[in-house]
Amino acid sequence: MDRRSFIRLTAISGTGAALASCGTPENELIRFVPDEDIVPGQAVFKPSVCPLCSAGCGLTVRLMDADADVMRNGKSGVVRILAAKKLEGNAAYPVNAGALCARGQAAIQTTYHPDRITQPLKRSGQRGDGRYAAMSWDDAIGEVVKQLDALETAGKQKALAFFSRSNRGHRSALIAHFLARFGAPASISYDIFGDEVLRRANAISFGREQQPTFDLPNARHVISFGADFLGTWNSPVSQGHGYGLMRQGRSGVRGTLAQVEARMSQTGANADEWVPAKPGSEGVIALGLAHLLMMEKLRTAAAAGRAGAAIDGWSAGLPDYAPERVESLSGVSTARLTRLAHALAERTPSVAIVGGAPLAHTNGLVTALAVNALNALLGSVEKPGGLFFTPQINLAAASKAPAATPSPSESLDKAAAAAQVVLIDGANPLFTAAPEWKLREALQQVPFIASFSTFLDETTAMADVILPDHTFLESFAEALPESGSLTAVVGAAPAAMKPLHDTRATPDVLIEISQKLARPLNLPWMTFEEMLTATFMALPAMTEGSDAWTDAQEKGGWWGTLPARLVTQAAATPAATKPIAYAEPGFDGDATQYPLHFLPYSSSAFLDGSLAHLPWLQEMPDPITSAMWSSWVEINTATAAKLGIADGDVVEIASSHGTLRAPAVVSPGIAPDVVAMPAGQGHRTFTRYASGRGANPIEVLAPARVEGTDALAWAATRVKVTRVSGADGSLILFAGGSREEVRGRG
Amino acid sequence: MSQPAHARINVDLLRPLLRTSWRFYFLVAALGSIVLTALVSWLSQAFFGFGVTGIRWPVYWGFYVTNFVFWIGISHAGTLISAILRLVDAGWRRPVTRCAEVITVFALMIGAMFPIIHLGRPWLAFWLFPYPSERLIWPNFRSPLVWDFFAINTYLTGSVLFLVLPMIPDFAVVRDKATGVRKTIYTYLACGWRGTPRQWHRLETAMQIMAIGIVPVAVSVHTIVSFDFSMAPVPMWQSTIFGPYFVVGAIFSGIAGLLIAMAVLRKVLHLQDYLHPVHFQNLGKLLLVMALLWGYFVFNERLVTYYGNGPSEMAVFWRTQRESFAPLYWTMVICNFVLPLVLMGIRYFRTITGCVIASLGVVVGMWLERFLIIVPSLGHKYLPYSYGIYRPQPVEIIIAIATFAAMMLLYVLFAKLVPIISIWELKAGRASASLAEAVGEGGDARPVARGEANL
Amino acid sequence: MKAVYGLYEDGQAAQQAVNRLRAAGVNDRDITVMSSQPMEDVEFGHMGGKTWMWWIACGGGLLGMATAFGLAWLTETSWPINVGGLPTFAWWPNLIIIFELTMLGAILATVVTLVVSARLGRSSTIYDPAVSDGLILVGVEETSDARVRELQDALGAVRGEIKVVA
Amino acid sequence: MPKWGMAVDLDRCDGCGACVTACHAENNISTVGADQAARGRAKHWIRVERYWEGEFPDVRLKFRPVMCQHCDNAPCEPVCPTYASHHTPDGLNAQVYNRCIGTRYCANACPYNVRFFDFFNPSWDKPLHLQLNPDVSLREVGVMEKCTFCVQRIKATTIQAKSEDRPVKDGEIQPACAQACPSRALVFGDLSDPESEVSRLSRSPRGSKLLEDVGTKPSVTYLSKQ
Repeated sequence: MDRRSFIRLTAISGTGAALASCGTPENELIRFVPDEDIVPGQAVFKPSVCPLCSAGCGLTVRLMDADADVMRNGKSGVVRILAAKKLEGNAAYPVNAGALCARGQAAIQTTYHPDRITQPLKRSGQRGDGRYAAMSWDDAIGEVVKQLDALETAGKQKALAFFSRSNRGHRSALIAHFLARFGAPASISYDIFGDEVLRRANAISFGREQQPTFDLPNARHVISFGADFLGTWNSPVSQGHGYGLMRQGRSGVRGTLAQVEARMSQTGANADEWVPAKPGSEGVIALGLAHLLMMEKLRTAAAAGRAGAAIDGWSAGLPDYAPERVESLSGVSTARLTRLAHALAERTPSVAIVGGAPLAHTNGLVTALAVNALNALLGSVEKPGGLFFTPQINLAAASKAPAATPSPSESLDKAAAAAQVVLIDGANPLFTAAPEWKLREALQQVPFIASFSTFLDETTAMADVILPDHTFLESFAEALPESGSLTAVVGAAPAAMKPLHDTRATPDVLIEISQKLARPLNLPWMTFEEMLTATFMALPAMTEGSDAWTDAQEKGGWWGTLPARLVTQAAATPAATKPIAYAEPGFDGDATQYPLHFLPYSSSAFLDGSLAHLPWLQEMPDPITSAMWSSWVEINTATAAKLGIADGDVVEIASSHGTLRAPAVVSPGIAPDVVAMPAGQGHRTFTRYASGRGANPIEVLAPARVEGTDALAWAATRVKVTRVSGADGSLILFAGGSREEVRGRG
Repeated sequence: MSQPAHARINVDLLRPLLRTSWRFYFLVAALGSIVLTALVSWLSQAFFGFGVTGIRWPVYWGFYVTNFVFWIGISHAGTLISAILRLVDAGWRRPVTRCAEVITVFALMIGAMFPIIHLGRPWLAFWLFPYPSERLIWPNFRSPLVWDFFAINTYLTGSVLFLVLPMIPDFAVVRDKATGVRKTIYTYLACGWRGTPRQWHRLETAMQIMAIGIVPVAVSVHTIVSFDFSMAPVPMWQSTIFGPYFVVGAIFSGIAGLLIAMAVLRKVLHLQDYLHPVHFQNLGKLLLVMALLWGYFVFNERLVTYYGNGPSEMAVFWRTQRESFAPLYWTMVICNFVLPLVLMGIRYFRTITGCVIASLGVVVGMWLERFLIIVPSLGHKYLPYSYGIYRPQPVEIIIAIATFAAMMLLYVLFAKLVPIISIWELKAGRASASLAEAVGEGGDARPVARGEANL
Repeated sequence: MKAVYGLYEDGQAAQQAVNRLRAAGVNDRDITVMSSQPMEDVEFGHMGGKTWMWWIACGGGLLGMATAFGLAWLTETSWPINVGGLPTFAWWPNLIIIFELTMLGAILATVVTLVVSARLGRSSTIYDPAVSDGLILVGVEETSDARVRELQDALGAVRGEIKVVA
Repeated sequence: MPKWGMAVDLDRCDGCGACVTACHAENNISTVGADQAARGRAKHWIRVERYWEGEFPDVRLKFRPVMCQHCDNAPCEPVCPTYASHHTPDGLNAQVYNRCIGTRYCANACPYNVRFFDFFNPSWDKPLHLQLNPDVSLREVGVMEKCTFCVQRIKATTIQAKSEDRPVKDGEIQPACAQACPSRALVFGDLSDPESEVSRLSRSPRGSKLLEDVGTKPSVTYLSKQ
């Protein structure tokens, strides 16, 4: 008995409580024979691909031995397994070049999360109250097959709605094959902060429906319209890597960055010049710059080619975007516009980036087209230091399977309303859908919902049957990075470790379902690995003497120049039928009753809320406010003073569609007429770390759409802010002070 | 200043020892329960983890270290006053010295507990002790905490002996007066004291040496306690003035503590015949002097910081002067400077109650002063990102209150076991006083005590 | 062996008794005087004789200093650990430890000398509780029976009682 | 004997916080939960400080990653009574967890506030404990912990190099934060080798030390933006 337990006993004996020892004492623990040969203390490195965002960075997983609690034939015991310990960037992978963002580091916590769904579940309570009972895999798959057969017999294949995470990569190709052969519409991949608007604009301007990639290391000057490309937008690690080289990569040359946005994002914080602009006016600024470039004969209108033609009045030098008009519309002074224009012209190669909030206004498409035209005018398209499109592999061509293109699906709300059966794979639309879409009510009516999610989030809580998926470390991890690398990349890697629980990989489950249907869909592959192997067989080997697939298992994917037949050709979408002119952004809610613009933004820890369940990310201090475990509203210093709001006070945000309460952070880095709030918190049910914490800004958004697309215009809502009470302790800041110099001297 | 007759001294001073009323048991029970709650709360802190306190990043020291410095401060007046008064052979010291030395010993014991209480892993506190261990590692003698360890232990040994030695003749008196079990105990305690000139001479010489030795040790202890702060590069900590500043603060709070203790004893034990207003006035004047000295040091430190105008120093400066800690700061200035100056400066107010009010103010003020040295500086160091606000938790508040209860408890028990005024010194004083006055006092026939309310 | 002693009201009476004993041929070492407080103002108060306590205290101090220096030097050089760039045997900080133990040595030496030289803890043949009431006792501890009578006369103070102890 | 040091290029750092989470993953730093974080007990061995400059509209935000500076003249080392915090021959400020008795004096003496205290026994909800790195010792309640420049990686690579009888190559040892940093702002290496990348950066005209006037002689050099 050492000194410490002596003190422990005196404390307890004082109160007379017997000290109950918790857990089974060490000597009675059963130690099972490990089923893999592990050298204790020896680290093993295996490749993998990060699943958390669309960037698809390559990982190197460090594995070592660990004792896992296991139930074997009725007795609980411990078995030594090879467990993943740390995720590191894959040094050879072109997208992230060995680096990894904060979210990527925390991806390992999805595998070891205490609230993971460990076996198939069947709903045992009312839909939505989250009470489930265990069931076997055969029953679960049988249930889904039964429901799909019922649809088949009733001839209502169109009534199957499939909510998936992303529409790229082998997984979504398999889903597309499944739905096409079943006769159902294509899967709906609704991602609030996804960039459909930019893809549509790139299709119109450059014929490539794809996110752009920026050659930042060679750029001399970058102007970014609202794109938080160092934080959460597009491919942050690759862009961060490029940014580092842009600044200090070349001796004697230091790239510069100008950021045009209403609220200072993490990228804006690094800008040499931060240009606050009225929300939705980024497009007119881009056109103003183009006007100046053409007027001062720094660039010729014709240089813009097809992208320029998409803008009304382009060939005439954009006469009606004179700096004075641009100043009145955007609030940016003419002197500053001329300075920005000259910077773009003189510090070549220069490039313009657009993304995030500017594309989330009703005029988002015009803004994107304007910036594309500006890029074309600057001659930065497909030029060093400019804008590129990563060559995409054509999976159908590679795997020689017949192309399967299911009929296009409607938007989220219409599809949910019409659905008889809903399958959910890794998406949480209930959390990110606009309230007016009434998605929860629609799903309440759907006869049968099945989910493949590994966590019980808002949408999966509505499911009747849950068939839990492996996490990315326990199954084939794959990704087709749409951007972030100048050469083509196909990320794929086998399972890094054995599954911890009784879960199965969703692609294999889908294949098994397709085989068990009354009318089997006989997909071209028997297992998901077969599908991957088929693709890699078509690719040239990266090292002599071995084929692409064995290389991929060791290096984590394939990268290099694609053979011509495998490259997805630029879609021959016709140039816009009618050139588009700049339109004022429309805002929901009248200006008098709701004076402030509301700007929800993708938070650097949780993106759209899909990562709120990871404790490391909840406790990571936010780069701008240093807040942990909380959500907050950023208000301009002057506006806060006018409304009598002090730092930390609880405020109420009211729009014409909903209200929410959150603590206020008074910040100098936001326009006076804008109120910003990070998305990600405010989950109703999402494991112990995220449930019932903070507020979700999406609950007050208007269901406005971006003209020309059906993407949600999430920045087009006006709100009213009123102070509710003093600080209630829900805002947890890691930092004490936010300024370096001592204020004033008596 | 008339001294009661010889025999009456024995009766008056031994009365608390020989007769105990129910009030004593009630008081001991009350104070004991407070101390017990503090013990249980400390054990719960050791058991559940240090998080039950209010300590946080970056303010890693709070109430516990404030109490530590405060109680080590209170302990200084006792020895310093009795030692100096003994050296200069001030006649009026006789009834005061033991009260003072007792405060020193008990305050030291309470203060010395706090380095253990504020440890994250108290069950390893013995690593501070330089003992040869098979791990071949010794404490780091270059650390101010190890200096604290040596200094406080030396000072504790010194002041305990300084207290105990003059008690031996008093034990002899009690041995002669007491009966039964008490007699056997005190016979053992008096360890054969007979009062031969040889013994008296040795005792007096020993007390002289101890008096000379204890003064530098007392000064060194609080300088070392101030080194705990001035050795660390923290804004408004790293200043050379901290040594004397803390020693002055210590004596200041010590005198205040002594005045309060003497006033309470005089009231409860009916020692009006021994603790005359002149004692309070002399100590009151000393309190006034120390208040001025303390004010001087505070002004000195503040001016140098203000004039130097370093950014991080000024951040702490304004926090205490104007912003979050300003109310505490100005209460401290009023309690430590304005109140003593007014009450002690004006003769009309310098009565016993005046002294007690001023002393209570000074005790509160000095506790606040230690708090305002530690917490604002730690919360606002060089990097503003890492500023922090400290909020004490119940555990710390209970233990802080319990320290005062513990002091009173120990004092009450001591007054029950040992005559609170040194009998033989009083008699020695009376003998020399009567020689000075031509006519012998004789037993002035003042009634022994007004009413039987004794403890 | 017999002990003879007398009790006296005040210093003068006791002093006269002592002088009478001296006159009777008893040398100072055998005369025992007890009082309830140190009698600085009378001659017998100084019969205690010289003491070496001051020098022993200094000796104790030196011993403390040596131990401190040894402790600091041996421990720091036995396992030299670089701490904040300070030298292994850093003089300035160690001076504090050396000072503390010097004072401790001096204090302990004083107390030890006191206990030893004042023969504390040893029982004594004659003691009278009346001493604590302020009376002063003058007597001789061991006398042969023959001399008891003679000493009693010498002690024969006006009011003091004379006692004989076996 | 190597002297480990780091260079932080503030022009490259974009404040993304990848280093913060990478450090948690590598060094078994437990999360303390919302209410303990509210009481200021969150542990981040490396933090990205941010400071506002100016007022709207011409406002700037400055990021600065701060980790233990492993100072040569470290104020936290002489004040530790049990030698738990001391300087190793290869220039690291070592924190011996089992020697620490929790006086917390070192954290008070540190001008950079990079030392964190375990207020409660670090715990991981099962099976999160499977992620714990066996190379890094766990800490008990009442112990001070801080950035160690990933000493387990330094030791592993040094032993590996010795077994292959070759010197450690520059850049071969990467602490978790430097490895994860997207913009390569954090560079780690041997300051005593003049050719190493970190030495080159430390000699850059843009280089300066954090809180140099306190006199701690830190081993980390910050390269300013311009």
